[in-house]
Formats: sequence, structure tokens, C-alpha cells
Amino acid sequence: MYDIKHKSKGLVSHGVSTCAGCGLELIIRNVLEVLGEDTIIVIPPGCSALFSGFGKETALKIPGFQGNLENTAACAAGIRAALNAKGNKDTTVLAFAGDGATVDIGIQALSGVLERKDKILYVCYDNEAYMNTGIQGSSSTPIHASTTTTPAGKVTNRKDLLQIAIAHDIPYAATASIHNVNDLKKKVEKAKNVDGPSLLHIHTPCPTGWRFNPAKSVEIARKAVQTGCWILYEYEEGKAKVNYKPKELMPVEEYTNLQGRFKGLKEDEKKKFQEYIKNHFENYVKRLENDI
Amino acid sequence: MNKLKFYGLGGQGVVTAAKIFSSAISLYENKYAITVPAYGHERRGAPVNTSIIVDDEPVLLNSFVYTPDVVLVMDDTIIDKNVDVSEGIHADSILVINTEEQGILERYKKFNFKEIYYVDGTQIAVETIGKGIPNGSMLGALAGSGIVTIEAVEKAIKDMFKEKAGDINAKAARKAYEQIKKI
Amino acid sequence: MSHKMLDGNSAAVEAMKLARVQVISAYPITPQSSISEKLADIVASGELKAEYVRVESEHSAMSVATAAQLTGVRAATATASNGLALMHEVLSMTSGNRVPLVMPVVNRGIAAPWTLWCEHGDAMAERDSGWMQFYCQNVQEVLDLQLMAYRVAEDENVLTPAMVCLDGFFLSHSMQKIDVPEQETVDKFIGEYRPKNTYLDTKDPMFICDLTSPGEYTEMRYQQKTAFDNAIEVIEKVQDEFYKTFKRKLSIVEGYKTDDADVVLVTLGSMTGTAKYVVNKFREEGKKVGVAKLTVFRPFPAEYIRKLLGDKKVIGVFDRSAGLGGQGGPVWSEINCALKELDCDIRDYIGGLGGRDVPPATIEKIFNELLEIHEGKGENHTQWIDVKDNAMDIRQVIKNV
Amino acid sequence: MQRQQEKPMSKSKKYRVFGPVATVFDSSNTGSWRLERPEIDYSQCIKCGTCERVCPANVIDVLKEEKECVVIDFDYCKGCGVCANECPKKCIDMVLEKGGEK
Repeated sequence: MYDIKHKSKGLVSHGVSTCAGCGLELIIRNVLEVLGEDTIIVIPPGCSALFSGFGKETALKIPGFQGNLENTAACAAGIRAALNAKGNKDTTVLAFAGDGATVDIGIQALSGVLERKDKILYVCYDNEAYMNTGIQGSSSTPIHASTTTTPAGKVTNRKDLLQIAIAHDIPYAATASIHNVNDLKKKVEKAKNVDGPSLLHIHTPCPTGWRFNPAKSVEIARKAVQTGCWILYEYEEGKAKVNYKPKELMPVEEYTNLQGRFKGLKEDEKKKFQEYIKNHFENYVKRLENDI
Repeated sequence: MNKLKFYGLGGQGVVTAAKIFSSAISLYENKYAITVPAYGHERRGAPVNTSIIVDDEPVLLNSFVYTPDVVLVMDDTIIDKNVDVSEGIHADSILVINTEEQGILERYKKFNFKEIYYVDGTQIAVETIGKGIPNGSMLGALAGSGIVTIEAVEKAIKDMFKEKAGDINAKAARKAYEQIKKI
Repeated sequence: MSHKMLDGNSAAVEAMKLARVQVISAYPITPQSSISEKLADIVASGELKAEYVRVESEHSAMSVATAAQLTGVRAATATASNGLALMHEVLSMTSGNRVPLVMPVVNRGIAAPWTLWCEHGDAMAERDSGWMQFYCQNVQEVLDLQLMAYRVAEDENVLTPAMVCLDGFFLSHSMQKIDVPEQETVDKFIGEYRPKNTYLDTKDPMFICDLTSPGEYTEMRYQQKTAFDNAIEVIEKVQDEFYKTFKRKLSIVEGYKTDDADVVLVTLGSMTGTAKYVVNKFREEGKKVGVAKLTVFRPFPAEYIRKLLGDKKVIGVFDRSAGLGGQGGPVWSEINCALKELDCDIRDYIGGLGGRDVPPATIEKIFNELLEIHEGKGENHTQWIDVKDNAMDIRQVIKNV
Repeated sequence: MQRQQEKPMSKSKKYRVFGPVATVFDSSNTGSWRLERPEIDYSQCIKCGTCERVCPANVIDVLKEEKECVVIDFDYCKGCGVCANECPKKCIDMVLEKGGEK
């Protein structure tokens, strides 16, 4: 057992050196609240490694392993295989990685796990860039967002992680967002209980990397959904279901204007971006609802 | 020490034949044999060869055979495929070949092997196992040349193929053993 | 104990089966592939009760095996060549976390140029990755050294992973007659897997492999260094016990007719057998030559080398890897360093690369050179012993630029 | 560590554990990072629990029975202000640390 030097309400220490207003921090607490202590976590180096700890101290009360940046899914698969070999089908194996470790360098190992149907729960907290190393662009960075490696704004669209996961026909996959913690927790519960791999792709505002006032973390997450920049849906038993579908989308600027990373957007680009988001949302929802 | 080199075409079971032969020697004759297969990148149909070293003591040597005492040719066409089956042979080297065609034998005679043992192993294979894979029959031919006993070959074949396939391949070996001729 | 005809890859599988590995993660690569296949076979047939994870790369193979062993079971994987290179990053995870994984490495050169065939360059590139390295002379040693490796790696004073290196094709695909011990005997020798180090268990949680400060990193490495120091003694102990149990002698460094030898050649891997064969031939001719077989390359047994070769005036070292940019091959460098305070003339030979056979002729040429040096008749040696005279013209293309 | 190993593993023998492992569950004093602190106007508070739910550090408890019902652990509150921003009644104010006026 851990030597408990700090009283915490849940399985996560309260004093963790994540930035003030960190979306990831809200996610890991809620995910672990649902999963409980019979969980083994795999964390790659990155912002989530702040929970792994430093030296003798850790911020988690559950067992965990910090692997390499690209093998989070594979390490989880190894743990699962060993648990299976020991006849343990109950313990949840949680892979908890950011977008860089998932959609960029880790996509191969993740695809392997999803194809083999290894029973692990994979959470990708997506803060849309490599935040821990200094805000470099990833393949999940949205178009126009400025990062230290896309200083003039990213010129291509982001990779669609959830559709990649769904293409493997896994039992459960869902997007989520920190603005709706209840929805997130429900999805974690479902993901935990399916027989096979499950993936949660969670939109995770980052005050430092997106350049906004930390107080706005949850508000920005909400606006991403309301403007159509982040689509909440889940894929279950071969069917997709859209969780949030407003009569009319909020103007994209309500979301982008709050953040420094979209400051470079010119007027004509803003128009085009609005157009793109609207079309993308409508087509995407149509496709999901018509099962295409 | 006895050094052997098997030549054939990819797909004819040259490597398998070497495995069976080395098993026959090692497990049923109380001697030691190792195979040193020369794997290429070639696929089915290409010329292949494999080396086998036999001794009464555990074999130390672990390199290809360059001066064979025995050469086994599984497919007589390989001399038309840039393969020199006489490479490294010496005054006492013998040849065991899968052919009964006199014209071809005449061509092989020019290599100056001390003795040539020959039999149509492919024909025997077709008659016995129903397909022209001569590795079983040619192992019988090897026994016919006196390098290994037919009983050991039959046992090793049965180990390798199991049940029915083992029986018919062993039969093919026995047939070739009985039909082999010597020049 | 029973005699079986097995090739090196089958012997490696036999050892894993006898060690009752519980999780297997494998990715095929020539000439390792038949290990992946045979493991799949024995799991499918029920001969071995284990989880088989058909991974999508060697990087994942090593990740799965390492994480599985951290979860409290004996795990297995195997690789070769570029596959080992792809594992590189994870190899340090295994060793740094002190996971006593045992892995056969089927030695093959690393591209480019593409080769399918034997060379030690793949394992030599990983010589400082914190893994022990054992090199096999023949198929029997593939089985024996692997059984030994489990004991050494899992020893509480070692807790360090081990590579059992077998030459691609010359061992992996060479059929040889070997003794395969009974399961019961092996069970007694190796024992059930008991995690003596960190592990993942929700009933006894700990967090493994978090960030380590400069204030502790050096000490972590020092602990690994100490493990390597301890390993030599443990290997010796295990080899003694191995001899008592299986009646076969294993060595850290084996001297073959070295006692009265004028010159000695240091070898590793399958070339050793051929070198011994040549020694016997030369001895018949009255030439006093010997072979020092290096079985254990990591930890490097410097003390043993000094004991065995300290009084030799002329020594050759055969590296089956190019050691590009170095002063000689990696084995030569180590031997040189071990004997640095002694009056030895140590010559480096590089050969057998990318599948080039090491026939008796090559070894004979080396011994003849060493004997001439010993007699004061020659001074120079042929460092690249089997390179062709027209090396620089190979695949020559001249173009105007 | 030794104590930990004892229970599930060794029936007879204890082993020393090597490698980078964390075995102490602890926290850093992240409250010291705070530039602003949340202050609650209890006359407006409807005890909805939103602040508790959205606090990234999980340091807010809403005790419905108490008059001063919002209890914040200032040892760890980083002062991010998410609670104030999300409060439906806007009854949380972020005030400068060290007692200063906003």
C-alpha cells in the first residue's frame, strides 16, 4: 500500500503541479472517481505524467506505470494480458494519454490494441497540441490554431481520432468534454463495462497553450460544443448517437475570440472557418445519424 | 566425418530432407549430424542447397560444406541453372541423383564422381504419395548408397510427417532404396 | 532427459515452454519468425497455457512483454536485426525498471544494406542498453543458456533482463541433436515466477517509472551497474547448479586448449565450433593454438579474460560486427581494455558480416597470421579478414554530376 | 517498501526493490501559487454544487446544512477562478490574495 501522507477526497492528490484551470486535471479526477481503485493506469510522458509523480512521491492512489510516449496502448495490452493469464478479468486497465501520444506517435500501438480487441479503456485527453514540451502542433491541432510549430496557424484540418477508432469496430467509443462532467462520467461507466477495447476522446481546454484566462476553461469547452467545433457523440453496438445537436450553432467567434491561439485569423479566414465548421458539423451529424 | 550437400529446387523439400536425414543419423544411428542450411531470398522453383555434417562425435564445425563427400541432387535440371554440383568434390566423393535418363546421367558422369547412385525418385513419389515431391524417395536413395540405414530413414520420416503421410513417404523411401542403381 | 533434433529457434521455444512463460508478445522477422510461429502453435494446441498477444511491431512486442512481466508473470518475446533496433527505446525501459525479461535475439545484420543473414551488429548496438548478453555456440546452448538466463535475470541481486543471442540461420535454422530436460527438472531449477521487484497490483499499489531527478538518477544507474557486478558471481553459481542438475558445463569464458597455446583466438557465437575444429586440426600438425569462447559479453567478464589470457603474448579477437568508426570491433575493444596492463599483442579481426560464412579457411588464415606474429616473422594482420580484394569496386557505378 | 512486499508476495522472504518507483502518496502546496482567491457571497448562493463539480483541483465542498456552505481547501486551491466563472448566480468573486481589494 502507498504510504499516505496526504488526505484526499478521491484517488488523486489535490496538490498536483498542473497549471491553474487545467482541463486534464478535471478529467483524471472524474475518470478515476468512476473507475475506482481496482484500476491500473498507464501514462506516457506528457502533462498527465504530473500525476505519475516525481521521485518517491506520486499523486495517484492506484498502481500505475509510466511507459514511453508511443506505447501507452501496448503497455496497457501487456498488463491486460498478464491479468488475463492470472485469471483476473475484473481489474480495469486504463490508458491515459494526450493527443500527441495518441493520434501522432502512439496511433500504431493504439490501432494494434483496437484491432486485437484487447480489453482496455483508452482515454485521450485532447488539448490539441504538445503542451508539456511547449505547445508544439500535433495532428489533433485544429486548423488555424497557432502553436510554436505552426506559428502562422495550422494549415490543415485535424485527424479524426474517434472515426479511426470506430473503423476498428470496437464495442464503445465516445467523445466527451469537461463542460459536461455528468455526461463524461456516464461515458466512462459505459466504457468500463464493455467487453473489449473502448476509447474516450475528451476535449480538454488548456489555458496555457490556448492562451486564455484559466477561469474560462469550462466555458471554452462548452462553447466549443455550442459552436460545433467539438461534436459530442458516442458509438455503441455499431450505432452512433449524437449527444448534442442545437437548433442553431453559436457563431464560431464566440469560441475562438476567447483564445490567443486564433488571434492571427484574418477576417476572410474567419468567414471561411465559420463556413467550414458549419458544413462540417452538419455533414458529420448527418453521416452519424444515417449510419454512413 | 562425412560432409554432404543436397541440391534441389525450392518447394521440393530439400531443407526438410536434410532435417529428416540428420534426424535419422542422430536419433536412430547413435551418431551426430547438423544441418547448415543456406537460405537465400529465392522462392519456389529456384535452385537451393543445404549442407549436412555427420560425425561419430558431436559436430563442432558450423559452416557450409565446401568439400562434400556426398552430393545429393533432387532435380537433375539444376546443372542448367548455373549450379555446379561438382564444386569442391574430391576423389572419393559420390553422387546420388534423382534421374534414370541415360542422357542426363552421361552429363553428370563428366564430373568425375567416384560413384553415381541413381533412381527416378520423382516417378516413385508420384506412384507412392500421389505427387512429385521427391524428398522421401531420395532419402531412401541415400540409404541405398549406404550412408544411412533404410530403417533409420523410415523412422525419421514417420516422425516428421506423422500418420498416413509418414507411412506413404516411408514407402517411397523403401521403394527408392530397393530400386537404386549404381554406376 | 531425451534427445531431440531441434533447430536453434525450436530450442529457444522449448526453453520458453519449459520456463512456463504466461504472456507472449511476438512479431515475426526473419530469421526469428519460426519462434513466433511455434509459440503460437503451442499456445493454440494447449501445450502451453499462455496469453499470445499478436502485436503490430517489435516496439509493441517489447512494451507488452515488459508491462506484462511488471504485472507479475514471466513474459516472452524474441526478435532479430531491425526488430531489435526498433525495440531499442523500450529495452532501456525493461532494464531501467529492473524487469528480468529473457529474450532470444536471432542475430542478423541491420539494414542498410539489407541483409537477412547472420551478424552480431544488431545485438552489439544494444550492448549498453542495460541487458545482459549471452552468446550461443550451438543449439544445445540456445536451450541451456536460456534456462540459465531465467535464473540469473530473476536473481534478487541481479534483476536485469537478458538477451540470449543465437546466430541467424547458422543456429536458428541449423538442426542439431540436443538433450531436452524434463519439465519437472526444469521446474525445480527455475521455479515459479515470483516478482521480487516492483509490480502492478491493485491490492498493493505503487507507481512505477515516474520522473527521477538528477539527484537520484546517477544512483539508479549505479544500482544497475552493481547488478551487473553481482551478475558474474550469480552466473557462476547458477552454472554450477546447472551442471549438477543437467550434467552439462556452461562457462562464462571457455578456454579451449588455451593452457599451452602460443596464440589464442577470442570468438563468440557459432564461429566458435568451427574455430575449435580448426584448433584440433592445427594441433595435429603440432601448432599450439587455442580458442577463448566468450559466452557472457554483458556483464563483460574482464577478470576471467585476465585469468585465461593474461600470460598470452599474441591474441586475436574475431568480431562479427563492423565496429564502424571505432578503433576496432566492440569485442576487441573490451578485450584490449581488460588486458591493458599486460604485455599482450591483441589483433582485431572483423568478418562474417551479413551472412558471410566463417569457414575453417578463414580461421586458419587468422591462426597462421597470429602464429607468424608470435614467431616474429610477421607484423601486420588482415583486419578485415574475409573482405574481397575488389571491395571498393563492388557494384561500382560511375556517373557525372 | 519492505512492508508492502510482505503481504501479497513473499511468504517467507522479503526482497529489496530496485528501480524508479513512487510509493508515497503526497501533494505539493499548490495553494501558494494563488494570486486571487474565491470569495463567496452567501446571501446569493443557492447551494447548487456547480463550483464543487467544476473545480479542477477538487478542493471545494458544498455543505448544504451549513450557513457558510462552500468550504474551500486553500492549501491546494490554485485560484484558477473556474468556480467563479461557472457559478450560475455569479456569487463567487475572485479577490486579490493577501487581503487586497479587487
